[in-house]
Amino acid sequence: MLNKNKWLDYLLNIDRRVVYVIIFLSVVLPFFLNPVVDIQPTKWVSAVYDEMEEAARTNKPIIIGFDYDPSTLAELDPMAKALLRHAFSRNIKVLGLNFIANGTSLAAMTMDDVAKEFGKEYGKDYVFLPFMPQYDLVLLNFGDNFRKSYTQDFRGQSLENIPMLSNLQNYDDFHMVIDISGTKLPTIYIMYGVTRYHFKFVTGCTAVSATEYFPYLQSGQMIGLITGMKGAAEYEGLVKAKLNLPTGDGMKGMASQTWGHIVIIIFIVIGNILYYVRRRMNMESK
Amino acid sequence: MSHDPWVWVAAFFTIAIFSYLWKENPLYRFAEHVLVGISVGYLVCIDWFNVLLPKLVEPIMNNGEYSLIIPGIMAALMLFRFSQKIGWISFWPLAFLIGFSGYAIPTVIETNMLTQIQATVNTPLTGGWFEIASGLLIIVGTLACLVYFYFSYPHKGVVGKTAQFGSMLLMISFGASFGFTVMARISLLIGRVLFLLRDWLGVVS
Amino acid sequence: MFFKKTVPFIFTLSVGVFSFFYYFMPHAFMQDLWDKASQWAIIIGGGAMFVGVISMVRAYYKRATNKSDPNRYFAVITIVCFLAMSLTGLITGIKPGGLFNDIFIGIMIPCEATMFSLLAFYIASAAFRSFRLKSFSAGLLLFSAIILMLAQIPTGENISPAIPWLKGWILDYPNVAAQRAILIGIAIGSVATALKIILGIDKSIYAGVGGK
Amino acid sequence: MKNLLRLMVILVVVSFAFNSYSVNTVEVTGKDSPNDKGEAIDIKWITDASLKTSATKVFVFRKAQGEAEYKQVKELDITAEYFNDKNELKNNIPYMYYLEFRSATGEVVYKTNEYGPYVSFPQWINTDKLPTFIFSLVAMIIILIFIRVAKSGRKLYVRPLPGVQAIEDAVGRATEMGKPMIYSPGISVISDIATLASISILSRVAEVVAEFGSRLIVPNYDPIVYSVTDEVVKGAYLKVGRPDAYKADDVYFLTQRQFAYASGISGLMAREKPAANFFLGYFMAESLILAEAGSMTGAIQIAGTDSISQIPFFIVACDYTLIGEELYAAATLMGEDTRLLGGLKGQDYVKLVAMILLIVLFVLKLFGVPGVDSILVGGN
Repeated sequence: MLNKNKWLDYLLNIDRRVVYVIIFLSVVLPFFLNPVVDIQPTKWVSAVYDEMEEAARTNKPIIIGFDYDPSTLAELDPMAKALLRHAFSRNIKVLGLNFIANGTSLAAMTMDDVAKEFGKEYGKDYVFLPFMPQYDLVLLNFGDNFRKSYTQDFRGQSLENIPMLSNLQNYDDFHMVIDISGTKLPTIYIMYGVTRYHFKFVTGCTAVSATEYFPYLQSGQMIGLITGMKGAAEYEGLVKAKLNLPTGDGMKGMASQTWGHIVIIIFIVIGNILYYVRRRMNMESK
Repeated sequence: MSHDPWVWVAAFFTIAIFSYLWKENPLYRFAEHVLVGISVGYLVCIDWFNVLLPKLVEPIMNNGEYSLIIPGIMAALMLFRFSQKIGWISFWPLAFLIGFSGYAIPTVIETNMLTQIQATVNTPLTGGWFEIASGLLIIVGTLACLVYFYFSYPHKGVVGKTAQFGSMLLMISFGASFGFTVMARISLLIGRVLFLLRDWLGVVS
Repeated sequence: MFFKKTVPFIFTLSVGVFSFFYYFMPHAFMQDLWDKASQWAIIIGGGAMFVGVISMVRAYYKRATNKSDPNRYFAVITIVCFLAMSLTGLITGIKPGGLFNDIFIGIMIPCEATMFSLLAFYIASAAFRSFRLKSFSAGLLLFSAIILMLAQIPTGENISPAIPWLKGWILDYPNVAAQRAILIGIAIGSVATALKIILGIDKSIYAGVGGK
Repeated sequence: MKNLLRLMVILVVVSFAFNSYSVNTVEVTGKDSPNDKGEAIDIKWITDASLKTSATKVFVFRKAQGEAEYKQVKELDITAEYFNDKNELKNNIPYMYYLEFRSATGEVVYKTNEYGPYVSFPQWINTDKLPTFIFSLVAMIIILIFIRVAKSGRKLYVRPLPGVQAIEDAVGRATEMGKPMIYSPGISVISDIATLASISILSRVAEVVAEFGSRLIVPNYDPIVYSVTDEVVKGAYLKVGRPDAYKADDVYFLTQRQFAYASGISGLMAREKPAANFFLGYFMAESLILAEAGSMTGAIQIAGTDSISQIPFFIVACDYTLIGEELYAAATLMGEDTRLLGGLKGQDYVKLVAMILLIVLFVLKLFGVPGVDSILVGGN
């Protein structure tokens, strides 16, 4: 009896580094196994895909807000790339915005990388506007004319010399607005943009903040939601199935994601069982 | 293995930060302090090239928009915050900026309150009994959760039961958020592992 | 007293009242005033970013010059890195492809991204050692958490198609009700906060002046 | 609006009757964009089905009445049937419009007649925002009334919370056991309501601690918050008449780096083996590290935060968690901060108005009253 007790104590107080090694391996090993993961898209991700196709049909550009910094890069960059690949493959023009100073270069890089894959030209097929503080005011002014807040693009060119922008003024000229962020910015887009100018709005968020956005989906203030790396994988899956484009980092991570979740669930279950067995033993011995 | 020296630098810093899991050590401290310095330096440059140069300096120098000197001076006044004697001067520009929260009042009321109440009222109650019950759950559930956060009436009787129901819905929602958070944290680790294995070591494609 | 309290109060009050009414009054007169004010606000906001920078550099400078601090050399590293990064950017520019961008990719991304990836380890350790079914609430929470975690991976679908369905239902119905109530609560809270700031009832926003 | 539609239908029918040789007639209607600053005209048309196949683009041309030449103001996709013209348009000047439908090769497939004149003018009041205006006023008035009432010192009812009992029990148990307590006021700044609430609760906890001579450790994240918590704890000892028992080293500034703060407290817990931990205030990702380290020491843990995404971790790793506004309510019950009390009560009554509004509208909708589904945010 006592022995068993000791053993339980040992397990319950196991060195945290053992746990660390297990979770690390569960994420690393699947990369070498190359399993095929099949993912069903959720309805809110499919809604984004359909809306993008609609943009291609109406031949209108879209706005993507790249509002993430390196801390959420792993979750949001695959999503940004999947969306850009879809847009560029369907010849949709993209205007990039940024309100998170620490992520400015990331957004510029991501846009350039994907544009290169599809032979798209800066200034004609996509433009990136620079970082701006006071995002609420910038988003409000955008409804009238974005030139009120912006005088040049990220590369320092005057807006007048950029061919893509010549016919564009405000939200009306874009088919939809997508904001990719782990911060509160999607809510700001809804408050200062959607409430006043009623454009179609989609959020790509980190999984941490996902639950907060469902009321906006139900009320129609938001028409689609892509959540974290899994959401990116769903989108990549859709684009592959329908347009036969290669999948990206979102899909690549899904096998590791699977094992990570399973390990955590097992940890919670075993941890609780051990805890209760231990407690019962304590009560009995008393 | 990568031949790009910057990838090696990135790998070094990745491992340096991971070493913290073993225990706090000088390597981790080094990486942490480098990060603070570089990210603040980064901020300075982005702010200068994206905001101050095109919105303040160039319009004044090239287009002669001299009225912009006023906000320029106000921006400079912000920096008096660190002065013991005349720190109060920094209140002026700050007071100007926070005044804009006046716009937030109707915005918040319309976006997060009226639109949400309207959407709750408009919840479609059509289809089979299950769809109708689910729709009713949104309406009754929203009310129940609001009752839970209502502090001017004791939680007794019907009100107490309603609040209890609300708290159950809150727990279910928090559980979903919990599950999502687990997913998010693992994704972040996957991102770094993918960098180490693919971009640095090149052992996976 | 007049310059310290009354002037800022008048600033906040007038901008606050004006921007409140701007929401309901679209006339060009209001719009032009708003355009001017918001242009100024963006510039002042750009200047405000330097406040954070200076406060950080001051704190690290203090540590670096404090001879009794055993970690003072780390603070020196921070200041050197700050200067190096600022100078690189100001001299070479911030366009992709330059040295500035290389440092961003080579140092800033891996440090920050790895820092947050540590949370995966912490959550695993906490899952094993401290997430307990201590109460009915915690049980309900963990149940819905496990459903969600399973539904997010193909395993859930393989166990039963009911798992992804249940996840969708939880998110679209109970979750909407709960989050909506929270949203409404936060909305009312922020109205109260904004109101108190504009009317000068709450002055804590000015705390910390003088570098203390 | 209805009349306008009727007129349009009649116009279309009439034009069909007279121009039977041209199936492609496209009628253009225009009017001043409503509820705006002016300088905008709404142009609407219905594209004939046959044009949708033959043309790919619509070009909008405009001239001010009296001007000789039309100018192109917009190029649109063929699917568009609405254009909000804000293109360097001036108020109070009559404008004429016509449209051109062009094929992919740029050939003009169809050209409409000239329409107009349309005049744009500004509106002082946005009538669509009336419900928002009324509700904003109601909310602000209720909040202001309660701030006043609370300041006057009148007692206001706040329902008893189990969380308050939990905090008091935890303090009591720690005192009995003669072990220390650790109190973290969160990682936010002093202007945050969560921090204020935490400090208010701290004032009560510190009083009990001072009275019974137990030990309370308060590691701080923010230097300004530190100076306040220090005052509060010192004040509590003074209040019970034992200023000499106050140990200045137990309330201290730890660090302002998130993870370093968490590991600092984790180390402290491992060393001191506290009987109770309090995490009350605003927390971010470090909540997990704190709650885990604390639960490993076997201490009673009470958490409370308004940071929604961290609440789940506290619930599963702590013995009691104050969720969101419960933190503020507990603070008003335990401390004497009238600012918090006024705010809480004011918000409570606005919430009550919201609940009543929700119920009334829902009942009206059940009875089939028309217009209920767009009464609050109907017009755009």
